[in-house]
Amino acid sequence: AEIKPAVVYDMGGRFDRSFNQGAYNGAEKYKADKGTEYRDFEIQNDSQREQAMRNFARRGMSPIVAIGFSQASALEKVAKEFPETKFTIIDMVVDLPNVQSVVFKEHEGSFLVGILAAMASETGKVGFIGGMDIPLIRKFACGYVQGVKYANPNAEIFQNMTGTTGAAWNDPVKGGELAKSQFDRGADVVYHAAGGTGVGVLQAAADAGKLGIGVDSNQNALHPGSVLTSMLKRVDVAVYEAFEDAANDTWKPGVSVLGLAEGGVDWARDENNDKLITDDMKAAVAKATEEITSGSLAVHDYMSDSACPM
Amino acid sequence: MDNFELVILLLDATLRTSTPLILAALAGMFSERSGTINLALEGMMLGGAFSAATVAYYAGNPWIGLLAAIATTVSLSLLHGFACITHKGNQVVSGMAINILMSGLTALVGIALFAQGGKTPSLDHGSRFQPITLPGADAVADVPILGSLYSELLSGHNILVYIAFLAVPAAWWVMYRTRFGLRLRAVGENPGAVDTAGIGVIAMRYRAVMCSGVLVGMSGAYLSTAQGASFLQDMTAGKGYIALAAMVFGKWRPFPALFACLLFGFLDAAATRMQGVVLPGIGEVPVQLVQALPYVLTVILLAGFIGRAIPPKSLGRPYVKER
Amino acid sequence: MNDTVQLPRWIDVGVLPVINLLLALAVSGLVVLAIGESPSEVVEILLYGAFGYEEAWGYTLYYTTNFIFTGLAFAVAFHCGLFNIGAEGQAYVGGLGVILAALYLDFLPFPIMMIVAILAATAFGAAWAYIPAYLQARRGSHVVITTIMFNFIASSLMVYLLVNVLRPQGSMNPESKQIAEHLRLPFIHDMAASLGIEIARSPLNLSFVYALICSVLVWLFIWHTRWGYAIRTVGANAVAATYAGIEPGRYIIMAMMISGALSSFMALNEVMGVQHRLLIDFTAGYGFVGIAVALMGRNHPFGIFLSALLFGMLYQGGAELSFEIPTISNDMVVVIQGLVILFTGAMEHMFRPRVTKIYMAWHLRRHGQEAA
Amino acid sequence: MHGAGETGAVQPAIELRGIDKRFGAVHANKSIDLRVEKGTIHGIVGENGAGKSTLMSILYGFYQADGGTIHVDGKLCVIKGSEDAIALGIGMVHQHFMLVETFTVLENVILGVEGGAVLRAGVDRAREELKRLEREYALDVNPDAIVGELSVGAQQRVEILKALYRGAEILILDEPTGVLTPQEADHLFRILETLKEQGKTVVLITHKLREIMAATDNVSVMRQGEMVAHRKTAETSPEEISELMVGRKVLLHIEKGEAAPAAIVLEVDNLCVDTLQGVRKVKNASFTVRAGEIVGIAGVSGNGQSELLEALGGIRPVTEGQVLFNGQDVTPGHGVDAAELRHRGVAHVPEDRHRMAMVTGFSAKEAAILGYEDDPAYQKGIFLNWHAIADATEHMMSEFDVRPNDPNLKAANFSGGNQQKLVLAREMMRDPELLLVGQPTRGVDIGAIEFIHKRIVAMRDAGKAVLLVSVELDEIMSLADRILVMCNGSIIGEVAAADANERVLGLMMAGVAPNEAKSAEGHHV
Ligand SMILES: Nc1ncnc2c1ncn2[C@@H]1O[C@H](COP(=O)(O)OP(=O)(O)OP(=O)(O)O)[C@@H](O)[C@H]1O
Ligand SMILES: Nc1ncnc2c1ncn2[C@@H]1O[C@H](COP(=O)(O)OP(=O)(O)OP(=O)(O)O)[C@@H](O)[C@H]1O
Ligand SMILES: [Mg+2]
Ligand SMILES: [Mg+2]
Repeated sequence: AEIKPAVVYDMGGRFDRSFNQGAYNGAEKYKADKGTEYRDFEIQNDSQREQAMRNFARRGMSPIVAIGFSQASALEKVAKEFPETKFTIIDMVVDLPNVQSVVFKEHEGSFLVGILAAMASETGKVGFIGGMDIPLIRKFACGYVQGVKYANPNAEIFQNMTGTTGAAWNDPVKGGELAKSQFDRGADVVYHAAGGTGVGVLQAAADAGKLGIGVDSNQNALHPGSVLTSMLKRVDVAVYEAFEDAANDTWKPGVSVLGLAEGGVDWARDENNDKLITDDMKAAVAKATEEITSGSLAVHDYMSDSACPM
Repeated sequence: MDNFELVILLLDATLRTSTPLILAALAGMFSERSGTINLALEGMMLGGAFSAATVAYYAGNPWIGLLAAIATTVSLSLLHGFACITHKGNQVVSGMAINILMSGLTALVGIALFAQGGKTPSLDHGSRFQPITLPGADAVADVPILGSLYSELLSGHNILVYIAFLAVPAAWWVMYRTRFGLRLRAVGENPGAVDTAGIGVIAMRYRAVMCSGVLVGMSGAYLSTAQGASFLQDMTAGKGYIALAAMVFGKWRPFPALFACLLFGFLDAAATRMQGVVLPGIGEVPVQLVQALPYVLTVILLAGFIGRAIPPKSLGRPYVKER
Repeated sequence: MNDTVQLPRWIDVGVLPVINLLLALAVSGLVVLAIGESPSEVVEILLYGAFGYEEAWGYTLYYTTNFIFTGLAFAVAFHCGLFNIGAEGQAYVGGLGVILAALYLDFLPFPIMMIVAILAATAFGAAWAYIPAYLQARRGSHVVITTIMFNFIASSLMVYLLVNVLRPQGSMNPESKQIAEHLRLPFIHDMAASLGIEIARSPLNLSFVYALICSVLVWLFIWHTRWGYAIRTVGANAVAATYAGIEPGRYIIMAMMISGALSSFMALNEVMGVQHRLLIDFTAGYGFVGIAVALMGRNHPFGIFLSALLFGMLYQGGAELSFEIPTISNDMVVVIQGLVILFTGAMEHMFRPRVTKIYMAWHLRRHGQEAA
Repeated sequence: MHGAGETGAVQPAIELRGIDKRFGAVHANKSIDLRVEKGTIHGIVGENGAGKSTLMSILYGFYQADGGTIHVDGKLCVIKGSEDAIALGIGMVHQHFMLVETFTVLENVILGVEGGAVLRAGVDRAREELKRLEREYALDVNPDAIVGELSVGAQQRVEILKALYRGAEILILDEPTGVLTPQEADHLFRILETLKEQGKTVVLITHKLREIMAATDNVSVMRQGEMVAHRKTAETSPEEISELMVGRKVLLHIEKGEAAPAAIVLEVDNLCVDTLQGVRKVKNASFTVRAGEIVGIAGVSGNGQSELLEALGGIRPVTEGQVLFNGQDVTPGHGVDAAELRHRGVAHVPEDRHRMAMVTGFSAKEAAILGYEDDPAYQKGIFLNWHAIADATEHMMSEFDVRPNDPNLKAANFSGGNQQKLVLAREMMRDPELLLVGQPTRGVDIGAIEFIHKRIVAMRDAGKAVLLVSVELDEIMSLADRILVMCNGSIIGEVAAADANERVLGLMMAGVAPNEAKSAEGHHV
């Protein structure tokens, strides 16, 4: 059927080279594949979330994909007002009959890049830089730590969070500053889960001749040779599928959890990081992937008990 | 990693974070010492950062970006001057207007040029100011204490950091040892005295705000082409106001203002590293407390609890000869 | 030159602000042209977005509500000769009062809650304004600098509280719990529905009415009570105030606290009326818009109402604009706001000499004719 | 001498022709002509607001004239700014000093003539030059002292040094002695004599006829923006000058009966008043004012009268001493302020109506309740009763003949005299027991002066106590029943009105003790 899809990005905007950009890529790909036009909107302040969604809904757009957990309460309100409109929310669960919730097992993907980080590190010291200090990001951190320890139990891990508010997603200068401090303390691989802030982290890694690890989108190309890999969170796929399902009338409300097994998370290999990934690393990651998908290795999810065993 | 090394690293970061504050605080000083309140530092810094990033991106050269930043901020200070010096408008209102205007305009133009949500494209290596290794830094790196002081702390910053620190004695010299400085200080204290001494008050004040523009332009360029690698919407995040606070804290004098900037920069560097960190014995220190400290200190100073800050006498008053 | 000549009121409060406003809009038009869009199209979309459909009206008036509060807040302090740039912080902390009342006294019935919330907002907002006011009145610290500092301090404080205290367990957003259903300010569309009138949903709520009431109260207070008289005296001539036995410090504190309270009423709209919880940065710059609103409205409640409406329109229309023209974001509105402050505030005297000259010429001609 | 013209005659140092200047509605200089001969001291006198400072500021390039020409040493000059004037050898010591208080003397002196982009060389040269000037003219000041910390007299010497350092041949002094102690004034006149001997030209603006008579060669008189007369000092008399100045016979006589002093209303005991900076302005003043009498306080302005009046009005804190009103302690501070004093029946007309008694942006009716805004008659519940206020204002305005009689007109739009009448009406029509009044007729026309004087006497006759502060001796002498003279913060004596004359008071104002002053007068020829 004909659909009029729409995307509402979170703060940071569609070109954050990370989370929101993943959603943008998915929507663009769909447009390229199917020729379907879509509308999108970048949030500047909180009161706009509701307004944007309502505005789209009023114009008969559907499905409306809301990117990010911050959209939940606004989406809940608008979804109730427009029961005929299909809503999809990424990274958060909203329990309504016309809402589809997509969440990811970020800890699994982070585990894999953790292995790579540990193996690529020469100093045995690696870093993690989170965006906003929230359980979701601690979930990334916890999976990463588990992966690092899995590959090198003696590794030392530095962790920093950028801040406590939404601004922490969009502060590359501070991200760079934190990365520098971790490099200064001896780290030589740093993984970020910080949205737009991560651009500064990867930049600092490139400037210092160290390695960064990207997140959400494939960020390998940002600084070829300096980005070890990227933890892919297939927001693009989620958006694409939401559009496609709606067009095919197979769109269903409810929760879908996308992990390694479902192809929802992954790590990025391409010509930009070809030389950085050794065969040993490939093998180790392949093994871990196998174990996780088969269920023989369980990566702890921070959000299940607000604690990290490491 | 011993504690000494940690302190060095923190101080190293302090130099980086206080650089834009120093340049902007000196900028504020030139303007305010001549009697014009410069609340517009924040907006000018933003304008400078945007122009620097944009022009450096197209030109592939940070120096051209820097010139563009200065051109922008000087024009903004001329606008400020036009409103408050020529038309005797309210200086606070003009400053606020410029801040708000630039917050919108940089984003708007950024979106129009690059369609990246108000960001400018990331600058590559050659379009940014790169760290400079001071002579012999590598050689002495292993000498205990002094070696790491030199190679870690002093060496390895970009040119704007060194310019900022050299700007302080230079500003002092200009202020207190030159004709220009004497007249500038006089016009902020008693413009009538300057006028009757046969010096144009208006021209003098314009020159002062232009100096202010040059300095704050460098500060903006530092943010987007030296410390960072692109412009982001509202990337100054209150640094203009912090610089103003530092200037007040430094009682409108270059060296005390430098120390205030270093203090505020240090607090910033410390706060950045403290997010989510549990200190042994103390627990998690709220970073917000550390972040608020510069403002709290400035208020305490203004309240006269730690020495009195006496502003230039005619600060905020347009020069009116004929009622 | 000849600015001692008295212009008639209608020129002073009517013609001059309108000229300045038009100039601000003209420059905004140039900005639109410069980024390659058509100003007339922009105006069309702005107007359509602000008034073109029912819901738009609701949004426009919802923004207007905030601007009335912050505009009044700036004006009251201004009448006392003070630049209160701290509306953001005062509203932010006022929001804390509102949410604390709503969360911890949720057993109260709605009508009582409304009064309690108003009192809580007043208390918190006024308290936050009190410190800069006290420092200005008693220690001579410049209120402009201290209120700016207090905005930042408020922001840090509120982030701390929202992240560490008010955020419910397990929630990711630094925001408080939702306030109970029965304590929310009713939406205008719901109120209309209960009267059998169908209007589109929008965030417009009862606080709009309260904003109008506050406008009237401020008008009465400033021009029809002895305290307002005292405040105006202090603002116009502190020496004369002392001579008259009006102690300036006392009224500086009074004006600032009233100003703080008025700013904090914005939280009634945002927290109790629309978001139903305390959000980070919920003040979203509305406090600064208040400066523009008050300057354009010549610090008179009626003028403030008109300019708040204008800015409400710009905000709502601006949101529409960013939907319709991707190259123009909401920032266009911020640009217009900055230009309005610049032209009606900082350069307000620019056209006075010229207008005076024209007026004098016209005046002379008319009177000359009469004499003839 | 380089001033010789083609005719061989000595050209005047300054010649002004047809100078005209308006400030908005005020016509400050009306086609003024003035000739100042070289090597003389030329006095300019005139009442407050006559336009003296404006004229000299035009000569100095501080203001631009709307019309007229300036000739210096016989040559037509266009003076666009102070730098032009300085280049022509004109120096000016302004009425309000133009000094940077945070700077040292040296820095103030070199400002504008630094002698190079970098200060050092210029400073050293200036120090030498300053030493020379100091020796030559006995202008002793420490070049490294901070100007703000100097006494007024020393600050004035800095101003003179500034002018001389710039090579001034013509020195303008605008009311130099208004703020000086008698000793400092003497010192100044010695300096002026020296300057004259060196061939320099001095223009001296002053209100004080004694100074004119003692120091000048020629004198010009200004009145209400016009130049009304030029005289050789030797050929005129104080009486003539004062008559020219005010345009009428000076001793305007008030029909006034005998005073009937009754109970003591105001008792001031050992009062001391300090400024915020800690300078003692009033020193141990003690006196009484009874019901039914007018007590005048005479003195050169700046000798503490203003501070005394302000303290009694509750505006200034008192450092020491006591004020009793009808036997009750009303010393300012301790819960007594201006408002409280008004409640008790003390009315206060301050000296400076623009700065203190009026809010110029207010309408007349708003101005008419200043200080009385909490009067129950003006209230309606918690609101102000603007109808009642407008009625009351109209009544005040018609009683005191304030024109135009429109309570809604902005206070700023009334002429100075009418503003003053409105203030007087506000204070006097409250029927106070004590009226404190400073400079009641400053800037007021003759008709109004007479009216105001009558009202003040009427108050006395109605049994009220009046304390009058004025720098106009005529006014004091014609109104007061007893005259207290203040000098340098102290009340140095009291004279009954009957015994008072300008000379005795003048001597006392200069600090001569009353008995000496009287005997000195006895010896006067
Ligand atoms: N800068 C100004 N703007 C407007 N009006 C002015 C200005 N300076 C003086 N005036 C007005 O011009 C008139 C003449 O003032 P001026 O200062 O020349 O008088 P003056 O003779 O020096 O008086 P005084 O003895 O009080 O010093 C007054 O009415 C005064 O109010
Ligand atoms: N700012 C103003 N705007 C309009 N009219 C004014 C203004 N100032 C003065 N006027 C009017 O101009 C006229 C002359 O004022 P001015 O103060 O020069 O009077 P004046 O001749 O000095 O009278 P007085 O002797 O009473 O002081 C008055 O009628 C006054 O109402
Ligand atoms: Mg004068
Ligand atoms: Mg007059």
